Amino acid sequence: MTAVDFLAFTRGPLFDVALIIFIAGLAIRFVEILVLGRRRDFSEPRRGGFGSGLRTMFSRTLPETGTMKRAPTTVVAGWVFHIGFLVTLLLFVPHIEMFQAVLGFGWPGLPTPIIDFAGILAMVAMVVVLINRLRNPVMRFLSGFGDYLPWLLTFLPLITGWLVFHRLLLPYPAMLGLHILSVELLMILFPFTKLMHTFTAFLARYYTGAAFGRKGVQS
Amino acid sequence: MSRFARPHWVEKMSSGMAKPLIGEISAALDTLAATGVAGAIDLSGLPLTATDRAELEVALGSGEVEAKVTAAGTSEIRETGFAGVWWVRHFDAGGRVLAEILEIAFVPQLLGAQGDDIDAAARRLRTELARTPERETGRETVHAD
Amino acid sequence: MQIDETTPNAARSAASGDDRTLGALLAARGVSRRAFLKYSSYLASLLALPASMAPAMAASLAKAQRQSVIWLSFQECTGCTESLTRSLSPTLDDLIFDFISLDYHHTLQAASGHAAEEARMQAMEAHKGKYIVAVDGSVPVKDGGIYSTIAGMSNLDILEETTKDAFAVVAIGSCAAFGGLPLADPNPTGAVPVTELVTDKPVINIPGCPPIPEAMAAVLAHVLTFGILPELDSLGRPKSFYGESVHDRCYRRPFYDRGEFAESFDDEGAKKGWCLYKLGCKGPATSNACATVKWNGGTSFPIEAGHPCLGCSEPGFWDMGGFYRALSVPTGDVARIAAVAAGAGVVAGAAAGALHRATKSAARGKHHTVTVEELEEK
Amino acid sequence: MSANVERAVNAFKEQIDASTAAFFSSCVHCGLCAEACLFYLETGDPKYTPIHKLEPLRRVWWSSYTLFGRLASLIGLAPKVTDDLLKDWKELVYDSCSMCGRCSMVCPVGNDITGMIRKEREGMIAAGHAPDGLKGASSRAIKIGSPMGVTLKAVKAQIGHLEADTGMTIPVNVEGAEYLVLMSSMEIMNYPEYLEAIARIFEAAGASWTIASDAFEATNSGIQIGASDIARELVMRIVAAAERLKVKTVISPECGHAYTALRWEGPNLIGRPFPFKARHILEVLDEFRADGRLQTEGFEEDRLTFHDPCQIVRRGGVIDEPRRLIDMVAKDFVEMDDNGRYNWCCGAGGGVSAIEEAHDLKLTAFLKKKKQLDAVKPEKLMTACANCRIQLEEGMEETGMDIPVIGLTETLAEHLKTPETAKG
Repeated sequence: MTAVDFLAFTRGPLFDVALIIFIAGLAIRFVEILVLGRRRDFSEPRRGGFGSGLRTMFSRTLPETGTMKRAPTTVVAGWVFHIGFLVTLLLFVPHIEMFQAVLGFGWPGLPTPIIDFAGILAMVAMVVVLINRLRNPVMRFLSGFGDYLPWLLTFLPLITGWLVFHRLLLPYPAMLGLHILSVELLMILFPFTKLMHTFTAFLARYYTGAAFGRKGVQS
Repeated sequence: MSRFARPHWVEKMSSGMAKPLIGEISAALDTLAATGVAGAIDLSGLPLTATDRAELEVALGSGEVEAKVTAAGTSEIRETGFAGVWWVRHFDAGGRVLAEILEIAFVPQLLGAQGDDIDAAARRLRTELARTPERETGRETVHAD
Repeated sequence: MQIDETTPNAARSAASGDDRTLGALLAARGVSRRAFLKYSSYLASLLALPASMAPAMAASLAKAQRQSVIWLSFQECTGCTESLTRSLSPTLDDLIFDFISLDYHHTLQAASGHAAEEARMQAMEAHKGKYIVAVDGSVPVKDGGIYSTIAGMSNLDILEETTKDAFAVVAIGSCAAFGGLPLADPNPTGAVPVTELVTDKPVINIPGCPPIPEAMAAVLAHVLTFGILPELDSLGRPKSFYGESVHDRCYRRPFYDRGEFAESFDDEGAKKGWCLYKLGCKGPATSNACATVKWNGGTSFPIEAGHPCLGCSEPGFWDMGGFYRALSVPTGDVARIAAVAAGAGVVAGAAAGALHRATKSAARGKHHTVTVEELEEK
Repeated sequence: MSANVERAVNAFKEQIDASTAAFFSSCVHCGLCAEACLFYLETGDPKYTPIHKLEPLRRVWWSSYTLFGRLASLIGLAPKVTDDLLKDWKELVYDSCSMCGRCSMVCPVGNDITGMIRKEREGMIAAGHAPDGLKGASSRAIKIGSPMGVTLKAVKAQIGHLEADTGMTIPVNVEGAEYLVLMSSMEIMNYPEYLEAIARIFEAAGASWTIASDAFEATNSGIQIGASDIARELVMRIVAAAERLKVKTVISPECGHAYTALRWEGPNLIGRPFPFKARHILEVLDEFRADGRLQTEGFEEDRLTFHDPCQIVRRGGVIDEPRRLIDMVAKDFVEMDDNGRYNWCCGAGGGVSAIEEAHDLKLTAFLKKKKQLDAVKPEKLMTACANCRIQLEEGMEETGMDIPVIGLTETLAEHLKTPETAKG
């Protein structure tokens, strides 16, 4: 198999398979949560929970000041990683072209030097995150295979993508194939790992925000 | 002039490549002076911007010799301000730059008459002398040989 | 050895045992040694050899004998030959044909029929172990190779017979190098590239549809000068021409970096010469020298003419999911696949959810009331 | 699977809902909940990380309520809940969690971890793996009427003393009264000034109120131990009395979990909305204040701070009311660093105060509050929860601090405008 055959395979059949597993897996996990339902709350609310829930979906993105002081590494590295990763994923023009193909719509991208910088930030932050996980007593205590695997699954697309972009290590088609392969691995394992938080965190934030909100507490 | 066509704003930027190039020329010139061994740097293979090129030209300056060779298109040979450093540009018949070379030599290769050409010339001249006065073209003469 | 008016020049010179050196031959053609030196400088530059090697190269070439070349055309369109015969600038364009003794090329040679095949056999005999076989076109192997025959012989048999005593094989063009169009899905003739068939001889691939003529000339010059093949990449391509991607050397690359892309062939971006990535440019995945050597005597290359690179010098370029589909875009019908997967996922999720709800109802049904009496016991 | 484990798993299955599933799906093990938990912060032991306390519940969610988990358990790959696991988790679920809800406030993915602990306790108690102290409290609550064993007789005795001392009449079982006043056992036993304060304030406000002889106890051990069956019975007593006496509002006293039990869990435990309002005393007092029915005179001269009881503030939503009331009577009020919805627990909520084995742990947890107090150095510490008050007093005694702890309601009563001055 030549590098170009490999690239054609990863852009073609393998992507289709990964996409099916990713989308169907996401839908299964999301729907099975929603279908489980919640009991009606008979208590007299102080105010509506809906608005608070929506607000919490976004407000939890910023840490409470005490948390920031006690765990700055976790907060800052986590933040930098998420921003860097999302910028790289969502605002790199070739990626947008891919989204356009799947979703049917696209959006404007950013110049590649910015993407390059964001990608490097994300990778550096990921290394910090990993070191933090290995050193912080709580995180080390909590962590297992289910935490280190998603780290690797997330890091591989970043590093291979960066290598493709800078044409390092391997010829472009081979490296691009590896990059796409790493993304496909991520997509395939996504629904089975804590990577699901990408989507369910908003659901979780809504539930908690709404529950606190109806008690009159902005969370 | 470069093989690397780029938007004009890129051409306006300096890559800083001129400086290491001059270092390389200097080393080759030292070698030439010490051992008589000539050297050459192929500029056409380097992604110089117009600005880089201008920097290089300013740094090298111009010297005493300028020559034009007409062989399979023209070639332009200029001595730079540093004796022994020659700027050689080969053009094809259409005027496109085929190659651009900095030669560090006593005399650029192309300028000197070539041994085989001299042999052929000598033979031709002998034949000319031995022949009737009618002049014929060089090509036919050689064919007749 | 019969020589008649129909024998082509090259074949005639080979057959007549013309053992003059290239230098002598060129001089006879009125090409001065200066011109020759200049040409060598150009070739050295193309081959990315040190500029100081040009004189040695010229000297070496001058002493060399003409290289006997047998050119086999199989499943091809003659575009490669066209490309080669249009090579270089007017004053230099013949040089490549002076380097070689083209002993067989059924499009160019005057001879036909038995005489033509005769010339091939003679050259093979005369230059046993020294001749180069140039191949353009892929070789059909399905159904015993019946889909392309010459003089009653299948391409496969001709290739086998001709390469047996060759010094090296040069696969010219993407068809010969990688199978090209004939191999494209569904490959009805069972076309295969030369590399898959010739395993006991060195094979140089000079892919492209067509390949850059200078690449061919420079590779031959390399063989003649050094007696060995130039450095090749993992796909058997000379690194000096295929070492960099079209994208890396593209004059539109800065637009890519700035995020400025043409969205269609007639939009403002296209007019401003912005990057053609979104229009399907395969430049980033294509190793070739188009952006530097260019075409038609250095006039232009496809991207300069406003069309995305098709990636024609890469294997399988016909089947890369469409010429106008961006490289990062999956080749399958992903929007439909995603929709179907989402639908199936929702159904499966709802079914799983129903299962979970049943479990929960069952748990409620089995609820065992917690009483203080039992707390006191436990 | 033993019967105990089976009951625990069954209870977990009953409790898990869409929100639980969303929470477990979202946890990324970032460890930030530990940084919000005073049991972890003061001990430094990672096992006290809040999300870790939910492992038994998480296992049941994964193996029963996810398609992939179900498939995994079919081939024996899903980790199981065992009796040993539950036994090991008893300390984590009860002793080291005061259900203060601070982790739920800071979790970046928005998990209501405390809410899940509440659910998990249902399974723990179903399997019998609850601390003896809480079991005893629940038993006394059901059988005697109060977790501390306070009988109606004791309440009546206190009423008698009060009436004798003040000359006021304490209304008992008055049908048609506007407010039904509840008390916590601790108030009856340790802080009789609460009832006196209520009597004086309500008299001044001209509000009609009553105590119910069959529902004077506000606390709900069922909520703390995590047994809805028990909690329901205890709430039902209050609902029955309120409906019988046709009151408009039932007032939860200065007690944290009692408010959660009545206001937020109560209607759900009985499966219908209340026909009356459930309010915290501070909410009612703030309404009096707004209506001008609560007027005070004079100020506390001491530097004073307020300890937010978690269940009233963070998990109850009564945040601004205490501050507005304090402003009426305090000149030198200073907030602690983290206050309101981000307060730190006293260390003994959620039933921890009733767990003997947790005695040392709750005093270690108090050190968080001590640091907060040391930072603002108040001369008086005000709160609005009898349980907090006891823990604060005990904690300060242990650590050699000497700051008087006062209740907000009683302080308001002390500054109540006398009827004469009020008229003038």
